[in-house]
Amino acid sequence: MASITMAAALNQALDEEMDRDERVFLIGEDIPDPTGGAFQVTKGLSTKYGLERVLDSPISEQAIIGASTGAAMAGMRPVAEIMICDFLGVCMDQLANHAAKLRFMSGGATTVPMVVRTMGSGGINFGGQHSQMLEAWLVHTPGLKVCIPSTPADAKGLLTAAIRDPDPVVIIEPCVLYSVPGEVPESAHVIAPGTADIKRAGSDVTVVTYGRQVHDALAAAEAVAGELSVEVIDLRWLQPWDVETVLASARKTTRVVVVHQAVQRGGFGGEVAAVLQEHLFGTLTAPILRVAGKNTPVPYATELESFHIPSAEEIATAIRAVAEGSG
Amino acid sequence: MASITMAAALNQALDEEMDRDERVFLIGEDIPDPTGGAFQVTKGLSTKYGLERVLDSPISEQAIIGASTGAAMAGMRPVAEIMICDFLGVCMDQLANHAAKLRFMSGGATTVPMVVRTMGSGGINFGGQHSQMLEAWLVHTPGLKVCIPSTPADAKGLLTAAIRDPDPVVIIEPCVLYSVPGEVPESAHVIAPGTADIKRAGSDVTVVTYGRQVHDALAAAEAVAGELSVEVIDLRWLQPWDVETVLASARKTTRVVVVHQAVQRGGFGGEVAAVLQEHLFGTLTAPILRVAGKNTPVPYATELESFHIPSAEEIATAIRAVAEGSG
Amino acid sequence: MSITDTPRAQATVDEATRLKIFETTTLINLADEQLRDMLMTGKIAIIYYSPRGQEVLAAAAGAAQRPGDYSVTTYRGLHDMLAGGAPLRETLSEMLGKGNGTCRGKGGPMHISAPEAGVMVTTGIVGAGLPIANGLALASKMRGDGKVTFVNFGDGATNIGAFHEALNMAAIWDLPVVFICQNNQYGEFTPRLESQKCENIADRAAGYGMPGVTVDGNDAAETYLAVAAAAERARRGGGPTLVECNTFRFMGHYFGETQEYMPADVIAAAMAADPVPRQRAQLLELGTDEAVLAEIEQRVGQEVSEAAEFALASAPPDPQELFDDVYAERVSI
Amino acid sequence: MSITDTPRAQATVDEATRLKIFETTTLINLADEQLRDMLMTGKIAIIYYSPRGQEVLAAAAGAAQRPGDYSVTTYRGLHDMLAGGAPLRETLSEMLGKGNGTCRGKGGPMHISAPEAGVMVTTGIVGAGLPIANGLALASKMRGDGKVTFVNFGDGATNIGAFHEALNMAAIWDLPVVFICQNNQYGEFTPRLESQKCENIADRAAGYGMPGVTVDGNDAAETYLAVAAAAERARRGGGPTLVECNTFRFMGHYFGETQEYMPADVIAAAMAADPVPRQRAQLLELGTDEAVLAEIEQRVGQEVSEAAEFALASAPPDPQELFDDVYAERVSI
Ligand SMILES: Cc1ncc(C[n+]2csc(CCOP(=O)(O)OP(=O)(O)O)c2C)c(N)n1
Ligand SMILES: Cc1ncc(C[n+]2csc(CCOP(=O)(O)OP(=O)(O)O)c2C)c(N)n1
Ligand SMILES: [Mg+2]
Ligand SMILES: [Mg+2]
Repeated sequence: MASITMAAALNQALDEEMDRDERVFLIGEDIPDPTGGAFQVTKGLSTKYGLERVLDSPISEQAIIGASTGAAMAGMRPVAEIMICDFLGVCMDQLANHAAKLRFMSGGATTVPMVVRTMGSGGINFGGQHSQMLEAWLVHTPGLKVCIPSTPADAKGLLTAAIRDPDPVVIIEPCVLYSVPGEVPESAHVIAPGTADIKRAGSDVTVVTYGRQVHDALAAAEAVAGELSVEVIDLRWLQPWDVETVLASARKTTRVVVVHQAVQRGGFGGEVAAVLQEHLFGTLTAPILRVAGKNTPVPYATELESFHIPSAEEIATAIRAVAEGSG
Repeated sequence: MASITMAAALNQALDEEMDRDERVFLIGEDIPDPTGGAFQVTKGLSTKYGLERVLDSPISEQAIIGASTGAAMAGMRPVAEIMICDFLGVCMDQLANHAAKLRFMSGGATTVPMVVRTMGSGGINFGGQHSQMLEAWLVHTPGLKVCIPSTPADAKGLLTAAIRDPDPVVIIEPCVLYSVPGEVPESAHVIAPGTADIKRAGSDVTVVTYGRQVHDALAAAEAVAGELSVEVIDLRWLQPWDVETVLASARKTTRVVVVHQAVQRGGFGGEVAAVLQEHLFGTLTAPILRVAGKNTPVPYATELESFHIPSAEEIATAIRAVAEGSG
Repeated sequence: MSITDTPRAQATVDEATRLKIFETTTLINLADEQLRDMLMTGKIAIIYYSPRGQEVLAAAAGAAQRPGDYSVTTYRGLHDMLAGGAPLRETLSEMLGKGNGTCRGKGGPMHISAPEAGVMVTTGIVGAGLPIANGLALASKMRGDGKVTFVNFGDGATNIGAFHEALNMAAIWDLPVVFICQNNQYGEFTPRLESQKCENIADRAAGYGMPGVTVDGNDAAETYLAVAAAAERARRGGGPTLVECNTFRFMGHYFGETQEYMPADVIAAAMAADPVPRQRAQLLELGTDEAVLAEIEQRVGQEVSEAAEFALASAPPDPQELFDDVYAERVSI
Repeated sequence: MSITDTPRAQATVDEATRLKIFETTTLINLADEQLRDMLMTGKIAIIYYSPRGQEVLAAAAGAAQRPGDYSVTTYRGLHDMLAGGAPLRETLSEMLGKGNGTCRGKGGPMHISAPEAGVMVTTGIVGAGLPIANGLALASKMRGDGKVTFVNFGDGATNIGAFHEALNMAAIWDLPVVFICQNNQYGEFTPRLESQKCENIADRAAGYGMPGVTVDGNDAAETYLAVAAAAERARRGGGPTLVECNTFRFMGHYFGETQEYMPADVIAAAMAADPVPRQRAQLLELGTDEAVLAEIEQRVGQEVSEAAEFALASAPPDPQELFDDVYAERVSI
């Protein structure tokens, strides 16, 4: 296994899948060389596979999603790039009303095996319109599958699985993790939908999280390690999500903290908490706590933004609170 | 108090506010007379106030929301109609990235006092793209306020409050309730943001709901009345929502069922359950149950759609289940 | 290009094609009549956007399609679906929400798909079919399969963002798409010229560097020739065309609405120019035997009533099918 | 209209206006230089979309604005903000995320608002400012306050749906808006003609029934006259205009990027035609005294360095301010 960055791991997954299956192609804004995408994830691929398979789109996100949807219905395997997650706002109709629903509305007569790659920002002073995590909109849209990686290996495994999946999958790639290196399997690596990963085993408290916050949760677990044994579950897939793995952990620890970067109100953490309290009534020894983005737009200034985004300290505080049985 | 339909009550609110405040104007597709809107809610208003204040828009939802946002910033009080809630998909960027965030991103230098009226469909065989309840997307967008009426009087009170509110408010009007009559105060009626209404008092189980499902919850409460005393809380405002009223009721009954038409996964019910379990840990005698739309797109055929949408029977079953202390 | 000389155009279309268009027109016309009949007699209660008045244009455009070509339409799409070859019985079944419908009762009138006939997408979102049509065409271009995608939409749809993005993308990538704007003069209750200033919708094509033509959509030959030429160009790799077909909605926006917003003389003029009898008269004038037309009408009429009976008699879907087709794997809850 | 005869146009602009444009150009140019300087010396670390190369067009358009007029711009908007009259010190403070910035540190460079100067919206979403500009103009039209709204956007923005919807709506309602397309030939790393086929962007205006003009955006007088004429028309109730201003981005998309996707000769040609020295030379040629220009440069230079010091020395916002301005009422959590 080689140690490469998450951006390189994603690039590797695209490369391998384009090599393996000639139906796979990429479409997005500014993705060809020499730049290879706003965040260089597609670098080298237009040079290797040609501009016919790495399509540089106008700034037309509805057209990008539509073209991917139609091409997928016709048997291709498009991988669209929506440069930043916030831009889903301009193409939600194509994604949520069409890509997501066409299999169902056609009674299975048509299918939409496509992938949307989008960068999840935040924490880099990009301001209110370039910093949101919007997975909650997607998870609330039946027909879509959704995943978010936290490590280079997972990034490769999730993106490969997404490309091979028969349904539309959105993968949100956390920007701040693009440059973080990690060991990545050199050959094809597939992480099946709905499989979480226990990133740290523990027995006192379960932290359920995904994406960038996996690292904050691990830091928090380390910070409290002298007092408490914390299990950190990286969901990886949000839809479908691995209820069984989380339940098993929570039955063991009896205390759960759910963490994500998206704003708390209406976030995916509410869904997780609602499911867990239902299954574990009488088993838990503390309320399920959520640590999430504060209920405001994402601000620009570092002092404000770092307060808006959940921190390892806040996670540690929540871990201690549930360990004491209080909310 | 006169008994009028919800459509008439909404019309009355628009009329009174247009009369009271000349900054109030309407913008939307096909809203002028003679038709007065796809669902006739704006009927008569263009005749009374002129086409300068009841603007018939092209089929351009981004332009509708943008025009409302800009006009609001410049001191007007626009009331936009997005004909059907599902069409939010084509204008989420304008609504969520702009109208919702401009006060915050400008540090309060600019404000966006506008209203978006949109019809929440479902249950009328309109198919997958004309039947969704999408309040969860909105509640997850800080900067927006969100309300959903269940009666003509509430419709008038919520819409009036929305028009007078200094912030962008989205009101989702349940289609199947447009023609249902009810008593409505004849003079101005304002239901302040964040005030729920106990539609039926009870002591054994609390049902938290809103919109069309208020009626189903009342039917379920009636159906179980011989066995159980059910309190039905109509949230009316989803953002801000009346946590205090719900907590007080739940402390009393110790059992909660949350009901909405939107699909369960990622729906607003998860948020309610997450908040309640945190505040009421150790107080509740049963897990909080959710009764919501099944996790599929909305199907067309009556047999499928009525199974997709939560029914009074399912609510009654959940009420009985929490009363027995089981999930 | 503006409206061409109709009789001359008509004569350049061979008789087989003219009869094919006539037969499809008849099919659409009778199927539409059948549905309206069932609605008026209370046999069914569905939301229905009648294509009455727009039959000929769909039939003509359909005749320009080759087997395997793709098509995309809207809620007002019965004419396009049938012209594209969607199976009549299963299409009616789907409209009635039956388990043996093209979409097993899940889609309904606004979302008919019949991919075996190339009828790929029917959308209820104004303008949303255009970007998806590009994708179908992109697949054809990438594979070199020689297929053309025909996407139908209304005049009102030309004011929404998706139209703009789609035409621009199709133009720069020379996608094999024919954009067929069925200009029936109204979007819901708003006359076209209250929602846009351009004299002809086809004028917008220039901004995309794409040819645009305006034809009398109620004239079979003129429409056929324009769409066939656009399809030919697309198939050769020459890129997309915007074909604006002028026509009229006889039944208003949805079946049963008041139409009070339409001036009586405008409706009367449109009705007087009804394309269905006009096409029939043209055929007779060009020498087709009355008996040939009558045979088609009789045969198609039979087919339509049988299909209606089939649809009415079919069973609704099993509620448990709700959990199929959300994903490839069946879901629960 | 195509590019007019520059020297003649220049002469028709009075000296006061010419000097105003010169002063604004100088302000933009020095403020931009200041920011790049602070970035290169590591005094600040922000994402910065430099308007270098586009100063003159913004200054000229700004000179066509009257007090009270509204303007809307984008992430690449420093030039437009300053030309619109946004306060220099607070604008720089905001870019640096300080508590005394125009937006109290919440907006940042992509979201500067200075409503007291009419600078109403700065958006980071390509094309999204146009629909909102319509709303500002709609308010003016409804109130008859005689204001005009100027909305700035790039060439790449003309391919997104919001552009289309906004131009169409503005046209049918004769809204007092001037659509200023700053055609700097690239959207991020993609040359304009790889993303659209129209020869000039202004060609798209015809499809909306709106006048469209293309000018040399690097020529002060030509740009001023075109924008002023459009503003005059709008103010009189004559409706919107699309003004395409040809220009170039000297610093690429964001400051610090490699620019490797741009051919060296294209960059060199653009740099050789740098509008800032060109404008200065024109003024001298038309008889303005060198000393007058030098005084302006000196004075503005002083102002800019003081503003930079002010911004650098200012305090960041108090984290608790996060909860202000989400709604009119303060929120908690
Ligand atoms: C995005 C969106 N906005 C609004 C509607 C509501 N709506 C349905 S049909 C229609 C009119 C469409 O007019 P046109 O495109 O001319 O097609 P026609 O109905 O005349 O065939 C409208 C506004 C919709 N379905 N989708
Ligand atoms: C909807 C949307 N899509 C993509 C982006 C990413 N993006 C930021 S600037 C830009 C290029 C815009 O080009 P242009 O409109 O020509 O303006 P310029 O940067 O050249 O001034 C892109 C694609 C965005 N901000 N918003
Ligand atoms: Mg129409
Ligand atoms: Mg540009």
